[in-house]
Formats: sequence, C-alpha cells, structure tokens
Amino acid sequence: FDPFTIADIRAEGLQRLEIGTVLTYLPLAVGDQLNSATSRQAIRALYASGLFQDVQLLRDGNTLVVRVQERPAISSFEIKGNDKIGGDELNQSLKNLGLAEGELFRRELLDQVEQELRRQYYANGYYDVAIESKVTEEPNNRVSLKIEVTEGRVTKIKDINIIGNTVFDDQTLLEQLELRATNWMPFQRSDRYSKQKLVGDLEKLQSYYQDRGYLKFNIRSVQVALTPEKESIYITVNVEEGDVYKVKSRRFSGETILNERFLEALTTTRAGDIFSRKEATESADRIEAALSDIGYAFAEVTPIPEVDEVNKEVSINYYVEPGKRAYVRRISFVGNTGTNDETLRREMRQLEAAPFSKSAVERSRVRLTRLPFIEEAEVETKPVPGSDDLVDIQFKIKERPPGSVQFGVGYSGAQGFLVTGQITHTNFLGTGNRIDASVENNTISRSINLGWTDPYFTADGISQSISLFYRESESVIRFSSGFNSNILGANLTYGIPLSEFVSLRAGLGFEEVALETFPGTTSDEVLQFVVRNGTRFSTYQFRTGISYDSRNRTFFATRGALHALTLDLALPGSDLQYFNASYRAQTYVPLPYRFVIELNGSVGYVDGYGNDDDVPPYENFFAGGPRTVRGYRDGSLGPRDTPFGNEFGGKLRTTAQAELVIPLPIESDGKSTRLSGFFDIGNVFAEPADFEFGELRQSAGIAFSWFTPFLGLLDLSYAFPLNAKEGDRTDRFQITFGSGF
Amino acid sequence: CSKDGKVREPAELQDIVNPQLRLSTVWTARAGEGSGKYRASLDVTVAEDAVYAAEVGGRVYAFDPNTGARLWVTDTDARVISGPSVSGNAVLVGTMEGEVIALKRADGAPYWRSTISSEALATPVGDGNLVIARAGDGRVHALSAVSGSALWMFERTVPSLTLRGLGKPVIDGNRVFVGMDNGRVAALRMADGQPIWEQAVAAPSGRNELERLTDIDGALLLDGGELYVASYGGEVACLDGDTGQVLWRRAVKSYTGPTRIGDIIVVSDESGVVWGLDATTGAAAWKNEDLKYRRLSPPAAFAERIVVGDYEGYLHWLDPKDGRLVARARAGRDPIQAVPVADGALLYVLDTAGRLAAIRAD
Amino acid sequence: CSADPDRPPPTNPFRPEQTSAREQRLQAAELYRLARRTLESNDFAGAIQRYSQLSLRFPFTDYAIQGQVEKIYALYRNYQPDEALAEADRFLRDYPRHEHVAYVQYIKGLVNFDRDRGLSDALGLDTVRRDTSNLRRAFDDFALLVQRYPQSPYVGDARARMIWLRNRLAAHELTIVEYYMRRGAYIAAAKRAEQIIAQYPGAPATLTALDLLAASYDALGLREQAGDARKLRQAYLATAPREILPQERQERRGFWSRWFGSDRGVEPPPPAG
Amino acid sequence: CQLVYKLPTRQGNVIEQKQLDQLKLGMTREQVTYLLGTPLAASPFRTDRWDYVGYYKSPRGKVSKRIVTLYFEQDKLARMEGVEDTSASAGIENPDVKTVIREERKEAAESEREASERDSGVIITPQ
Repeated sequence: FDPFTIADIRAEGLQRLEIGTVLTYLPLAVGDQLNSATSRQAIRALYASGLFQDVQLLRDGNTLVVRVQERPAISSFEIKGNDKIGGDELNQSLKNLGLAEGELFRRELLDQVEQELRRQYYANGYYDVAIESKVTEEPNNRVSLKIEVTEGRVTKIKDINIIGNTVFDDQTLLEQLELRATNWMPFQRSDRYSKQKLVGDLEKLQSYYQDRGYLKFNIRSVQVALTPEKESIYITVNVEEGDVYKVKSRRFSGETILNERFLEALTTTRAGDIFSRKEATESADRIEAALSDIGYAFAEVTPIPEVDEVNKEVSINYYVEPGKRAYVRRISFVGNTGTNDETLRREMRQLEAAPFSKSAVERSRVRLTRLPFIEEAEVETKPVPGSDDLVDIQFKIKERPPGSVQFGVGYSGAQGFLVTGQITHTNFLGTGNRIDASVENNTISRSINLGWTDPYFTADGISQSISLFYRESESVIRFSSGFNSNILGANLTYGIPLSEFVSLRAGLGFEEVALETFPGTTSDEVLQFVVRNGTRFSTYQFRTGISYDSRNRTFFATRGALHALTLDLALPGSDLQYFNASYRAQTYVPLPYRFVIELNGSVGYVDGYGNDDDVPPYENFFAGGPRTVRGYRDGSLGPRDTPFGNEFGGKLRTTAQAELVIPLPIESDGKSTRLSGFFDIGNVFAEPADFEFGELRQSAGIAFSWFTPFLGLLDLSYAFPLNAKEGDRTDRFQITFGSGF
Repeated sequence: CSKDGKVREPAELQDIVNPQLRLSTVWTARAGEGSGKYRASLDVTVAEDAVYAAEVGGRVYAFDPNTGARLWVTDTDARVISGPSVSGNAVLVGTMEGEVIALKRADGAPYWRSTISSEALATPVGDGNLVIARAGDGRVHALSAVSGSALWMFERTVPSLTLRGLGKPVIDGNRVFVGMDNGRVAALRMADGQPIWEQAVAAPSGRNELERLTDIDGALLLDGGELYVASYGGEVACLDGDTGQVLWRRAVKSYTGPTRIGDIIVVSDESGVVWGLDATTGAAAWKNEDLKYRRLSPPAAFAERIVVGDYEGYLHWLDPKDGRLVARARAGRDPIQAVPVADGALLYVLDTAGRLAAIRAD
Repeated sequence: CSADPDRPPPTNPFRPEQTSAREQRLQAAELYRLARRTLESNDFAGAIQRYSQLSLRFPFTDYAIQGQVEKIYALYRNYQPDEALAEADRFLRDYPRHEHVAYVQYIKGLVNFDRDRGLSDALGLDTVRRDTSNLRRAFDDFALLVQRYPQSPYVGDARARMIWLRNRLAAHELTIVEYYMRRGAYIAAAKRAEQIIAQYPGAPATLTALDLLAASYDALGLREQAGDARKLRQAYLATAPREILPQERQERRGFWSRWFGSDRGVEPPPPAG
Repeated sequence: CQLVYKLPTRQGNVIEQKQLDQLKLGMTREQVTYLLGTPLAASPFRTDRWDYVGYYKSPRGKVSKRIVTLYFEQDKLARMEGVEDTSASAGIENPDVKTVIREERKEAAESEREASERDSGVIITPQ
C-alpha cells in the first residue's frame, strides 16, 4: 500500500495483552511515516517479542490497525510413561526450552522435545520406544500438551565379535572395553549400547595395541547390527594388527623454546624400547606441561612417528607449537553457596597474575571434584576483552551435602563382634574442615572418638587434627591377663608433606589411664606393675612418624611400596616413661599374567627409659591372628603370664608376611576381590634379648579378601601352622569383616 | 486398544474350524543345539541323497531325507552362523570368525577352509566351481569351489546401523544377484565380479538411524527372469533380471524373503502381517492379520498352500486364493526362523533349538 | 475403547464465554478479594493457588493482571525464588507499561537479595566468604529500579540496600586478597586490592585493601608503588571518615535487623480499580 | 632450602632476555606489549611507568625475582631499568622441570588411588 503518515494506532485481536504492550514493542508512533520498509521492520519487531503468532498491519484512513493473534499460553503440560528417562533434570531442561505452564506455546518446541526424548532413549539403548504428542485447544486461547511415551523393551548387546586378532585373544581385548555382552551379572548396565561408548571403546582398543608396539594397528571397519525385534545388538569389529615396531631415536622440531637438556629429561621414550603410544603421548603431555608452566598455555606437542618399514623401527619426532603466551587475570567461583571461597581457592594449582597453565587449571578442577563436599566442578576460560594475552577463569561448582552418617558391623577373632557408628561433616561452616564423631562397641572394648581436622592449616597443605577419645577395654574376658583399662586421651597432630610420596607426622598427646585389677583373675605381672606404679597414671606423649607411600591403591594395591616409621614417646615428667617405636614395610612386585607378590614386614618395640623401665601392660605387643601370623589364635603368641598362662604380650614383635596374589577370572581388575597364597612368620618376645629365630612361628595357607558393598572388607584365611609348639593355640580358619581392621 | 502396556503384543491364535490338510510328522531329528542365543541364518538344505543342517556349536549333520537317520556328523569346532548349502560335491557353512568351511558331501570329511574379511553372515552359495560368500563388512567374496582360494571381491559401504543378518545371494547362470544392507540389489558377473547393474529398491528416509534402516535381509526370489526383493526400508519390488529395471513396487516392510505360489507373491512383513501380491502388477490380492507380531519365518509353498512358522514353533497353512488360515501343526516349542523347505511330499522344518522335522500333508 | 477420561464433555456448562462480561467481572472481583484476604493472612501457598485460578478462569480482567503482581509477592514470601523471578520477568515482558512495574522490579531485587541467606545468616555468622553472584544480581536489579523509576516509593530502600550490598561485595573480595597474601602470591594480592579500591570506593573494606596493597608492593620490592598506596590511604582517611568506618561497627548499629522480621514489611500495592 | 615440600609459586610476567635485548628507546606501548606482553604488575595509579615483575619460588623455597621498569614520556619509551642484570632470569625464563615432573607423577599416583577408592565403594576418612 502507498505510504502515509500515521494519525492514530489501533490494535485488534488482543485478548490477554493490553494495547500498551503492543505500543511498547511497535517501533512506530503517531506521526511517523509508514512505508513498506518501516512496516516490514515493525512486523519483524512484533514477531521478535515472541508474544504473537500472526501480525498484520492494515490501514483504516490514516489510522494504523495492528491486527494480531496472540500465541496461546500453555495451560497444562504432561509427559506420561517415561519412567526410564526423565525425572527432574528432564523437567528442568524442558523449562529452559520454554515448555512449562504459563509459557507461550510454539509448535517447533514440541518437535524439539520429541527429538530430544527419542535421542535420549536411543542413547540409553531403548530402540523400541514410541513417542506421541497431543496438543488440545482449550478456551481463552490456551493449549494443553500431553506427550505419551511407550518405552518397550531395552536393547541389550548380545555379542561383541572381534575379527582378525591373532596376537591377543578375544577375552583380553574384550576386557579393555566398557561395553560388554550380557553376562550373568545381575543389574548389569554395561550391556546397554551407546554410540559414544562404542567410539570410546574403539579408541581403547586402538591404544591397547599401539601401547604394545603395534604402531600400524588399524580398525578396518565396525558393524552395529540390530535384530528386527530390536531387543539385541551385535557389534563386529574387523581389525588389522600389523607388526611390532621398536623405537630407533627421538628428536625435537618446531619452536622448541626449551633447551635440549630439559626436553630430554621430559621424555621417556628411549631408543631400543618397544614403541608405545602411551609413552609418546605422556612425554608430549609432560613437554606441554613444562611449556605451560611458563605461560604457553595453548602449547601443542605432537609425537610424529617416522616409520622405517624395512627393519620395523620408528623414530619419534616431537613437533612443538608453543602458541601464544597467556596470563591469568582473575579466578572466580560460582555456585558455592555453602563453601567459602578460600576453601576452593587453596586447591588451585594456578595462581592469579601468573602465567596461564592449562594443565595446572585441569589439575585444579580435578582436585575440586575430589573434595568430599563437591559433587561437580566445571571450568571455563574466557579471554579478557581489550587485551590479547589475559584470560579470566571461572569454576562452576555443584555442591554435595557434606554430612554423612555411616554404620558398620564387623567381627574379628581378637575383638569378637563389632558395631561402629560414625557421623562426619566434611565442610564445617564452609571452611573445608572436617569434624567427625564415632562410637565403637565390641565384646572386649567400647570407645568414643571425636575428631576435628583442618587439611590446610597452612596454605601449603600442612594439616592439623585434634582428637579426643575415651576407651574402656575389659580384657579380663578375652585372652589377656585379667585387667581392665579405661583410657581418656587427646591428641594434637600435624601432617607435613616432605615430598610427593613422603610425609611427616608430628604432634603431642595426653592420656589419663585407670587400671582395674581383680584378685581372682589378674596375673602376677600386672599385680606387680600396679604395686610399683599404682592404678592411675597420666602420660604426656610426643608422637611422630615418617611415611613413604607410593602404592597405587589403598586396598589390593598392585604397585608401589609403603614404609612407615612411627615413634610415640611418653615424655619425662609423666607418671610412666616409655616409648613405643614401630616400623612397617609393604612392597608390591608385579609379575607377568597379572600375578603380584606382596611382602609385608613389621617390627615393634616398646620399652621404658630413664629410671623405671616398666611398660604398661596395655601397651604390650601381641601376635597371632589375621594381621600378624595367621593360623594362630588372635594374640595367642608370645610370653604367658603366671599363674593363669594367659597371653601377656611382650616388648618386641617381629612379623613378616609374603603373599602371592592369584588373579581371579571373574573380576579381572582385582579392585574388590583378592585371592592369595601366603607364608607368615613372626612372634612376640618379652625382652629384645629373648629373640630367637627358632621361636618365630610360621604358617602357610590360602587367604581370600573381598570388598562387600555392605560389610566392608571381608578377610577369610585357612592356614597350616608349620612349627606350632605345644601350648600354642591354633585356629586354622579365621575370619574378620567390617571396619574392625 | 489399551493405550499403555507393552508395544506389539503377539496375536492370540484362534482354532481352525475345518482344517483342509491332515498333517503328520514323518520323522524328527536333532541337529545339535541349533542357533543357541544368537540370531543366525541356519536353514535346512535338501538334496536328493541327504538333508543337511548345522548348529552354532560347530557340528554339521546329514540325515536321510526319508527316514531321518543320521548319515554323518562333522564337528568344525567353529561358531557356525550360516548355512549349510550344497555346491557340487561340497557342503558349505559360514562362521562368526569369518571363515567359509567346505565339507565333502558324501561323508562330511573336511574339504577346505578359507578366511574372508568378516563374519560370514549369509549362507555361502556355489554353482559347483565358484562359491559366493558375503561378509558382514559389506564385501562379497568369490572363492574357488575346489580349493577355497579367493578369486575376486566386490565391495559396497555398509550403513552405520543395519539389521543383523545378510540375504542369501542367488546364482543364475553366469551372474549372481546380491541384496545389500543399503537397500540396493546388485547383479555381478560370476567370472570377474564386475557389476552388471545396480538398482535401489528402498531409499533411506527418516531423521534417525533407526528410521533409515533399508536392509535387504530376506533371500531374493528369482522366478522366470524376474527378481522379487523384500526390503526393511518399506518396499517389496519386482525387478527385471537382465536390466534391474523396477517393474512394480509395493509398500510392505519385511526382513524375510518372498515366495511364489501360482501367480501370487507371498511375503510376511515386519509386524507379522502376511501379504498376497499379484505377481505381475504387485497389487495386494489379500492380507492376513491373524498372525500379527508372532515373528513369522519366511513363507514357503507346500501342498498348493502357503506355510509359515512362528515364534512358538507353530506352522500355519494359508489358502493362496484368499489368505485364510486353513491348517496348523506344531513340531516343537522353539521359534522357527529358518524358511521351511518342501521336497516332493515332505516339508522339512528346522527350529532355533536344532529340532529338524519332516512333515507330510494329505 | 474407553474415551479419554480427562476430555471435558462437549456441553460443559462452565465454559466462561456463556456467562455475560458483566457477570464475569463480578465473579473475578469476588475471586480476587478472596485471594487478597488469603494473602494478607500470610497463607501464601493458598494465595498462589487462588491467583492462578483467577488468571486461568478470568484471564482478560484487570483483576487477573493485578493478581499476577500479588502472586509474585506471594511466591517471594513462599520461598520460591525461581518461580517468583520467572513470573516477574513474564509480567515485565507482557505489561511493560503497567503502573506496578516498579514494584515488580523491586520484588525481583528482594528475591535475589534474600536468596542465599541461609541458616548461618540468621545466626549472624560471617558468610561474606561465599558465592556472591546473587548479591550482584540484586545490586543490578535495584540499580535498574533506581535508574528507570526514580520517583517510585521503593527507591529509598533500594539505595540503602545497594550500599549494604556494595560493602558486602568489597568484604568478599578482601578475603581473597588476604588469602593470596598468606599464600605469598603478592602480585595477585596487589591486583585484587587495586580492583577493590577502583570498584568499591566507599566501602569500609577499601581501607584494609589499601594496607594490603602497600604490604604486597613492599614484599615485591616495588617501593614507589608501596609509597603511592600509603599516600592514597591517608587521602581516603581524610576525605570520608564516616563513610568507611571499619565494617563491624556499621553492622552493630543495626542498619536493619538480620532476622526475618522487619525487613519484610513491604506490602504489595492496593488494586487499581 | 627448607624441609617442607611447599607448592611452587610463580607470579608476574615471564621475562625473556632475548625479548629484552630487542627493546629500543622510542618504542610505542603497543610495540613493548608485543615484545613483553601485558605488564601484570603495572600500577593503575602511575600511568607513566610499566613494571615487569617476574617471580618464582621453588617448592624448596629458592626464590628468583626480576624487576624491569620502563618509563614512558608522551607514550614513547624513554628510560629502562633492570634490563641488563640477567642474574635471576634463568629461574624466570625456564620452567622448573624437576617440579613439573614431580607434580605430574604425584597427581597420577593420587588420581589412580582415589579412583580405586571410589570404584571399590570405600569411604576412607583421610587420616
């Protein structure tokens, strides 16, 4: 229509909205010139507001008539039948999409949701799903939406078949993969097919071969086939193995920045070794980490294999691209409503106003996720506008409830049945300090412990912990020589890191002990001790210890070693002056075919010093039982008291355990079960001088330990005492479980 | 018409008022454990002197066609996934380890073994001097029938998601027809494997991998110069054998092969509906929905009627004129996925548990 | 098979079109008064329910629009911050020129202001160390209110809260400077201190920031910069002593009480009609 | 050096001698930033001078620090201080390779142990 100046503006078709609203979004006003350009612009502006389904500009004389049809609002929105996929995170994503009661309805929104739901079902292995959405008109320009999902059967992997593998058998290769064919395990989820997991698995297969010298290994093709009833999936992987390659040499190219000496130190691929892609990529990562230590955050180091086909050798050329140097301006945290900023910032390995190191930032993110009160941490690097080498880093934190209550039940030969309860709060007032209270009750003793730990007493990670405990033990019932001891104590300890595997522990302790003796059952030695020292005494102790721990796992380790030297000294001026020194060693020697040799050894020596060399009976060492020498009843080795012949313990204990770990077929990575043949040797002596090799009791047998989801660590052992002397109490079969360790 | 509950409930069977055939089982035999938990293309093959069957455990059997007595059994000690088929004096089977194994027809003695590029999912077929074997990765291998040595190889890419199983190639004189997973049929020259023609039966359509499935898994039917093809992509088509030109198409989605009786082409579709199509025009003569969702085996012709097996081991006979159910028999409890084979007066049926039965109708 | 149970029978007598417009307004007014009384009796959940009913059954009356304003207030008092903010944004989008727009903007500020105040705030414990993004959003909401609706009755209270928020944000930044000093990252500490001085000039934390700035430059051996920092500190002390009293004393004067009581005195505005 | 293994602290710019040698009087601020990067320690209250500070403290406490101050008149480089003394530049220019390797090894050991604890479902209250 021909242009005219607007005298008045009128709106038609408004239901829920007001004329004021239209005028706000309409870029035209009375007196403006209306022509094809401005009218097109006006229509686009009204559509952009998202309020209207249809907009028309009409002319009535000099009045501009804006005829609109409002978008219907959603009166009700419902998804039915989606119990496998859904829950609140689906509703949340739908809300963000704009599909919630009260929002305005758009048809393409519904298609988007349907596609998203179908994609999620396929990703979880539900190929048989049927999704149907219904839109019903309702009065007052409203619509109600209903999406009906019929999930059908889940599709499981029936068989994964690898063709063309000669060097490694199917079983070894299949174990590397995350996807597994359906096996006997209940609640198995690894047989659900997902494309991402398959891609990940193919990479694992590729690196399994390339880490063992098969540089030219290649996956020729992969077929994923579905049965017509859509209940099973067959995966076929066709591979070509190629030959084994050895490393000939290594060289560095590109802009290396660092001098040769540093680069040599950072790479571990030596000439003559079998080529391993893992070694090559790890060396490249180390160079990248070194470069990013001086600000080359975006450094890229690619190990390029230069292959000499004739004699099957490869020389690795580390091509370095340092990229631009960058610095970090600010690090900020979002989402920590329950945690202090400092509690997170002290985990950072990247500082502000410092060179930007991507590996340091990633390490910081991983450290955050390891905090007990953090569930998830994501990091985002944003360049600072106006500068070309400054970045800001933002960590998005998702917190986890810090408190936890644990109950455990246990049983061990020495302590009988054991019930433990523990309450921990890992983020007291957001400071990251941990407070815990635990109660333990078993047949021979009851104890209550209260603990408070600050992992970052100093910014560099020296930890401080304070604990109070009260322990009542009635050893009159169990084996020992008939006395009760009630100990009330407190400890202040500091943990000081000395190097990446060595840490020092130092601190002070105070103990108030009360002994109870019973004329009928207490042994003479204890009675003499009480005569000399009375029944109540308090000791001030200096506790220290240094430990080297490079084991790769706390339980069922397969590599590394542990050496722990501890000394508890009752200081002069306390009622009793004695010291308790012990050394414990544990080394793991991996053997081929996943066998492991575990060697344990321990020496403990307690003695008085200065004028009285009396050692309180409850500090004596005992031997026998699962922790020391299996096959003998708990604590039954060593000197006996007079006149009842109960075990009295001794000042010196020496034990050694050698175990050959046998790999189990059912659970190959040995994370929660361990079967081993063992040989134990050890004993307790009243005085160090009494040590005699012949007296050391020996035993050999089979042990099985298993991490049960409910009972904690379960230890079973069946042992044959080899040189039991008469009077020894032997137990061939011994069991302990629960947190009694 | 209950809205929720499981998708696709198998239809209940109604009794047959007056069966037109009196069926009796002449003999039954056990061919090992059958296809076990796998979905395999193990079917029974009938020759003049013997009936052959194989099992996933690796054993291949030969039985006397009339008495069912076992002539010989050989353990190939491999996971047999397809076959057996007869070629000249050899019996051929395909394995999951990508091997084609030939045994002497007379006594089952090992003849030769040859490795192809992937799982031999389709039954290898041979014309006495050349054996055509199809591998799961989309390659068609031609092996010498005498020594198993590779002669030529034809290859097409395989879609990222396919239906398990491959169609049995059909040899016709100096050419072989192959129905592929990408919904196309190719005619290859037996001499050198060069493609004579290639024709798309169904084009992949739909937004996700599942909707784009167009496999031709059922066996092709060559009859009088025309080739009848059923594809999962939603089309049954009739192609001219020489040029591959499409004579007619019909929108029926099926993963099992068609069969012919009189001038009716019979195909059972993916949801268990049995269709009768006019052979020359493709128009739907009749459609029987009584066996919906009963996971039907490929149909076959026997005693002038159509026979098809289902997932509970029943055999159903339909009248070719109007598709009505006219007779029913039951050999065992286990699903019948292999196509029943008629030879003279007997119908040989193999179920997935390895039970082989010979049935007579009069 | 059974018809879809929840499809209303075709001849549904309750379809509003069949009643006349005048009768409709009467019913709407009645429902609105009922909703308002529930609101005033602090039964916020019940009020929210009635307001939704009002806008569902009589969507085109001005009562419904007024109901929407009061529903936002009810959601805020019912500790549903996300829904309150969503309703508020929807209202501002639909009715940008409504007379109560300033009130809705003010409520948005209040929602963000109170959102993270948990138990430890109520106990008066020092939560200055935690995530401040909601406090920043509250600051921006109030700033928008003051800038866009200068004569609205809520500007006074909004400005007071903005000052309190600014001091709170400055104190938060200060804890980070203190940490970097302890950690020995002196340039990081200096840069953060400079940012506090530049961004929050009036806040009491700025004074301590200046001390730390001088200390960090000393540690780095940049004596001139350390001298500048000390000179700036003197200048600060001279110009606005009252404004930057140390943080604690300002709190104790009971700027307004932290408890849940008095600062919630803000009632929704009376209805238009 | 002290016994306790502390975290390394690196602050400020990485100052490389070969970049410093290319500095010439009269250069504009952009040219200087192109060579040395943004001066992290520059103070907003003194716009006429840029301080490039490099600082590194090794885990054992060995500190290497370097300060280069550039004075500008009418946005042109007029005077330079600290450009020659290359005493501490080694510590600033080169990464502390020993620490990098040690940190990587420590991280790998910790993450492997932590992963095993998570898999085996044990909740170890760290001592």
